Amino acid sequence: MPETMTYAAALRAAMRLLLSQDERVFLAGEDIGVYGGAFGVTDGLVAEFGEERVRDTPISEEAIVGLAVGAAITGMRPIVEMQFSDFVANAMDPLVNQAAKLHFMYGGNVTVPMIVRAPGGGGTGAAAQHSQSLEAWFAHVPGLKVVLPATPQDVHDLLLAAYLDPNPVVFLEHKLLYKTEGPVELRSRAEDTPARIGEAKVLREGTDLTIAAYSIMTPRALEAADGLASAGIEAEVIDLRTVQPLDIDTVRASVKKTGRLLVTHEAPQPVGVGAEVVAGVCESDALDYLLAPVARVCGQPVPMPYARELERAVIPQVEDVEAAAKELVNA
Amino acid sequence: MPETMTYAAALRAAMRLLLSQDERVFLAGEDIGVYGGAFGVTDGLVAEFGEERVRDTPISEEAIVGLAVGAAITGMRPIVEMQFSDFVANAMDPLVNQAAKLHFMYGGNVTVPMIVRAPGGGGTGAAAQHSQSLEAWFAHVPGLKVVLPATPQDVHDLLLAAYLDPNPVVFLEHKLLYKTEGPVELRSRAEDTPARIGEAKVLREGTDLTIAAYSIMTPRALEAADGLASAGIEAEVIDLRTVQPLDIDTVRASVKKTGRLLVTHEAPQPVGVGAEVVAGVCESDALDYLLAPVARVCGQPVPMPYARELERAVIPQVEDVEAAAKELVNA
Amino acid sequence: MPKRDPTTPDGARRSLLVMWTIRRFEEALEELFARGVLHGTMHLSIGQEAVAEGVAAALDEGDFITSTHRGHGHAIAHGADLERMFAELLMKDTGYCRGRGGSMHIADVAAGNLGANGIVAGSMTIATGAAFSQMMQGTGKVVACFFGDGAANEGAFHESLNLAGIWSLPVVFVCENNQYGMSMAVDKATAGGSIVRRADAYGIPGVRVDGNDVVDVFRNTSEAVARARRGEGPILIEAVTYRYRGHSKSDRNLYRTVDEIEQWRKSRDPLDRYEARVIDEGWLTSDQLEECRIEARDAVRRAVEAAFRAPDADPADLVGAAYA
Amino acid sequence: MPKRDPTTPDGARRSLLVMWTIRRFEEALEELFARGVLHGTMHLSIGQEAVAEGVAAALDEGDFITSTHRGHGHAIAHGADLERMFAELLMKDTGYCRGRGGSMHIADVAAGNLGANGIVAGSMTIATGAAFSQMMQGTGKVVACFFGDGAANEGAFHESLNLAGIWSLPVVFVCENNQYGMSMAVDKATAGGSIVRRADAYGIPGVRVDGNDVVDVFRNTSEAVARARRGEGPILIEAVTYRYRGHSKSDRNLYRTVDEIEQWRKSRDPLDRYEARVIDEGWLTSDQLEECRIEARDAVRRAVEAAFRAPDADPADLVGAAYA
Ligand SMILES: Cc1ncc(C[n+]2csc(CCOP(=O)(O)OP(=O)(O)O)c2C)c(N)n1
Ligand SMILES: Cc1ncc(C[n+]2csc(CCOP(=O)(O)OP(=O)(O)O)c2C)c(N)n1
Ligand SMILES: [Mg+2]
Ligand SMILES: [Mg+2]
Repeated sequence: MPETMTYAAALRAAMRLLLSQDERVFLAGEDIGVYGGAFGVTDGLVAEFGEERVRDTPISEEAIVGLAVGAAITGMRPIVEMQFSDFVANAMDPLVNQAAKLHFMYGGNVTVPMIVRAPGGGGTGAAAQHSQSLEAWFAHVPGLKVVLPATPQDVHDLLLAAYLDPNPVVFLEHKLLYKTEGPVELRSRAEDTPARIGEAKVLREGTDLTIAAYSIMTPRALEAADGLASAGIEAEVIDLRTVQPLDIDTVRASVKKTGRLLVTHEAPQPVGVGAEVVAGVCESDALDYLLAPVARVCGQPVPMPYARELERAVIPQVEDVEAAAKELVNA
Repeated sequence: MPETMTYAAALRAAMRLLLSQDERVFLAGEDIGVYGGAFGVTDGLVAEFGEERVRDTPISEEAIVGLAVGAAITGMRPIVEMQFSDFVANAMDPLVNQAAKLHFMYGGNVTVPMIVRAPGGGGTGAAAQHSQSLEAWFAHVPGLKVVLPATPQDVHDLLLAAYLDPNPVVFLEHKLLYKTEGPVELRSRAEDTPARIGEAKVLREGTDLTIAAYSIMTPRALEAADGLASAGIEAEVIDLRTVQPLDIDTVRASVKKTGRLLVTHEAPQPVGVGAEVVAGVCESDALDYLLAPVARVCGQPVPMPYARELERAVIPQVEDVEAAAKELVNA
Repeated sequence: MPKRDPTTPDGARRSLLVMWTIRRFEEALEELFARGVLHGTMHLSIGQEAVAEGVAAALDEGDFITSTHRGHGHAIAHGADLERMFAELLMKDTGYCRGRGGSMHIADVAAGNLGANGIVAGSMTIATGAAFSQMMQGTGKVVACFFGDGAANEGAFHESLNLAGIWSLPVVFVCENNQYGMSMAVDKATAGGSIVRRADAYGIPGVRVDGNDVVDVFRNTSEAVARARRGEGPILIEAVTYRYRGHSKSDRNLYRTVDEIEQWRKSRDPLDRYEARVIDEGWLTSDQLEECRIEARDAVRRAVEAAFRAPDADPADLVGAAYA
Repeated sequence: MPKRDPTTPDGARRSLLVMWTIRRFEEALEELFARGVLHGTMHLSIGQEAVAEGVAAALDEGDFITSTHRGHGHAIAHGADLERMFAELLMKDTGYCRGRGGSMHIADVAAGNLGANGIVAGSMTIATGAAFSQMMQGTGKVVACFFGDGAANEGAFHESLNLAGIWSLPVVFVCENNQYGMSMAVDKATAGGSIVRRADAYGIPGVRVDGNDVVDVFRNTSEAVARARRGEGPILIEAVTYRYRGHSKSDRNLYRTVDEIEQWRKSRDPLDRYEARVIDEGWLTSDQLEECRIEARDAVRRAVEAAFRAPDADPADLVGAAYA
């Protein structure tokens, strides 16, 4: 029986399961112990599993990710946290030049099974250096997988799937999602997770246009679809869930049905994941089904501002999606 | 009268001009002094301008870029070098969280006029950690400009344009281009540069398809176009030259004329600049002119291998562009 | 603000005024936060005022600072306008960053505050670059770089001290050791257990000062600044202090005891101590003391009120704003 | 390879053999490079063989190393198969990395070589993580982390030593100070002028050894390894040595004199010195010496020949190869 719980709690439950199930798993990051993490995600885990396995680290992002790489290639299953995803800027070498490359570069003789968790996104007034959505960087790097769950159930299931994956996984959570609630079926073994990295999910069927979203834009797209429905427009809403690998087939199939594509994410538009979704559609036979140019609803191309109204203007809102969808359908 | 010179020499001449013209300009980087830089680009400049202004640094990429930021906001005009563009992974914080953000984040009260030069790309057998093409990352970051010159004349002119720009510019050179030769009109003042950041250039007119390229893929695309011509296919070749800002108008106009689009870059395909070009076309009325799905010819989605034949297989070659173009036209 | 000597009557008045202003400013912010008129979070430096003022007082007009996420005090001591600071936090177009920066990003580059920074140790390489700039331009100016005990474990700390060391750059690195990096006790995070000891690794002087004694901070910083100005290179100052409030607004203070906080507050408060000293030394009378307090309180009040009346930050101005 | 003591007859034979093998291996590479059968560039450690062997000899079976761009010697001393190394450089499918890595990326994780790394200081955080892993798993194994003098100025150095320090991780940091980071003299790059002095900043022992004396390297590393194995934490060893060849194939050696190179080669060559010692101490006879040399030469020859016969790396295998 599914329980109602928050995204943060469902994520914590997944970590608890992994810590219980596999002694090779450990957590490391800044203030993840008694503080419970900047967003309370790891709250209580240090009491349960001890300071050895739920490790507070110094403020040393490069060492945190490097620690994970070294531990992963010698038999551990690290789950490390960047306190805000922006700080991964300090850890791009171990993540991109090391974790992503070792398996290939060393001829396949090593695997790097590690998870880097990082909260991204704006809406909290934390401004330019604490609000970025950087998934596009990671999705561009062969060797990394990139997961962005939108619901409590998915964050639970996909963390387990990330653990089962022998590759380095960048696991991007959105700060505003932590407190959202939903029904969650807790798994009792990681292997029970039904989620697969690389599988999108059609959350709402529709006939007039396809909206492809992920992370925080998934609930916003669903809300927009409700609004659109009352205006007589039936949107099909796809939650991509993972952007590397990207389940482009699901998007293509939907576009063939609806004839219109809108992609939305909070990250800025230029060279974002949305561009990849569009390209993936337009280089296939789905192109022929397009009844109108595609639309992207993305973050404005500025750093994230602090002031509430500025932040709102930069971040795509429900009404932005709705307006763009209407324009697309009525064009 | 234009002289024939290499890409490296034309670039060096631009730096020489800037060092002569403006005492606020300095160069800093690893082994850029007596060693002349890993690729000889700065050869001789330390003898001419002294160790103060042509500064060898310790191996500290984060400090090198941070140095540039601090110097730029206090009146200097730094041009710093990452010895290989891969090492910018160590300097993403000063580049992305600082240089790109300060102007906006501090309310417009500061500018950050700096250039980060970095050689990218494969083909030299330097393998996974010394061969990446990372322009997609930077093009995704509001506040950065991203330039990738393909010819000796352009590298000269665009470095001057980058100097004239009050924003941080990521200036990506391709290792294999350094030794390529071409006619160069040397400018005698930076202000004389005709190049504008954000302007693509149609290098060859054609009617059957548009090939959009940049950096090393520009000469390859031109060579492919020659091959295509002898097969009766007239390709229009566009050198994008800068990818942030991206001159999508030029691409759209061309697609309206040719009805077919092929984009090519050496970086891996997923969430690369090519996706942005495709999206920029397909979200405009140029979509209606497309006679066939778009095509991307990009680096294979693996880290760059060492062995010559593997490297060749990963990097898009002239014949790959040619084959894809033929398929596109004959589809 | 011009240099001031907190061990003289005139300087004492000014330094005390600055310290009270910092405290009242942050207390006012707490109130505004409680009223729900602010956005985001903030990091208060209440209890650490002597570091900001001791350092800033030692700087000449034209010298630079770089600051941190916990930077209100640095900005105020370096002469920031209170109204523009409040305006920034209140999301006004008249704020230092036009409402784009907020608490963590107060900057006034023209006036020598190169900016608060949300990235731990993020300003250290920038300070180094600014110091390089002074050397190259021969300005004779010095950069004071504030950072925390937690920041001392970032790679940027190492690369900055090394670069400043080999090039003898005019930068004074000021570590505010307030005992914790968020929840992490400095002893747990710092191999070797001492931040100041790290100076020796770079062949530069290191000095540990009582960060709750504005005079001690001032004297040592003055010497460091003079040395840097003479071209003799960087120094690392470790100022031992304490933060009374939580790390930020979400802190439940689970990593320390109420007792510990009270201990510091009761016996080592920088304002209490400096006031006692000021009276003891006869620099100011108790009436003058009270005037400082009132002046600080009133200045803060006036500034908040004025800031409230300013126009809001305008979303319409965002287009193209990422670029100069 | 099993532990060996270069101050015993049997150990001397093995250590000498390793050192000659490294030299002959790299000389063979130079020849192959000159013949144009290699791709890319390479970084030779000729002149530095005593560091690789002195460290590797002090390690037990099952201990780990992490290596650098100049890593052939480390790999060989740690027991790498010469044929698979040549095969890698010759772009063969039988190479350590199936032709995907090349000179800078020889790794044999299963055998404890966690890999050469093209990123300066890139393996330092990885070594720290591997050491953490040993501690968590209670294996009693130790990690030896090679890095260069230039690497000591990267942020990763600082973060690694700090983390290893606070957690008392079983890692021995071995700095091969060969006087230059590419063209940058160590004195110009290193604030404070000493790498080993940095150990103190992390509260860990630092020891400077003669990197051209395999016995000195071995003894100090043995102690460091024993200490780390006892759970007493990391150590920083600075091994002073010299690189005879250019940094890589593109080096014109403009930053140093031929004289300087000759000086080191003539008076401090690690092979010359060890051979003299081995004879002096009576550990080996000069016939046995000669046998070592011949054995090394022949092993290298056989390995090259065999590697040449192996099948080429296959582009068809690249599909999906980025992922496990
Ligand atoms: C690179 C980076 N890592 C982590 C953080 C999150 N964070 C903000 S402040 C802080 C603690 C900083 O400690 P310290 O340097 O001692 O300064 P203090 O807060 O005590 O003034 C942390 C972990 C950050 N902002 N930037
Ligand atoms: C992060 C990074 N920066 C720069 C380089 C380019 N580079 C390769 S080796 C080298 C010199 C390294 O010096 P050192 O650490 O002393 O090692 P050595 O070459 O002397 O063995 C440089 C600058 C690199 N590979 N990685
Ligand atoms: Mg602190
Ligand atoms: Mg060296």
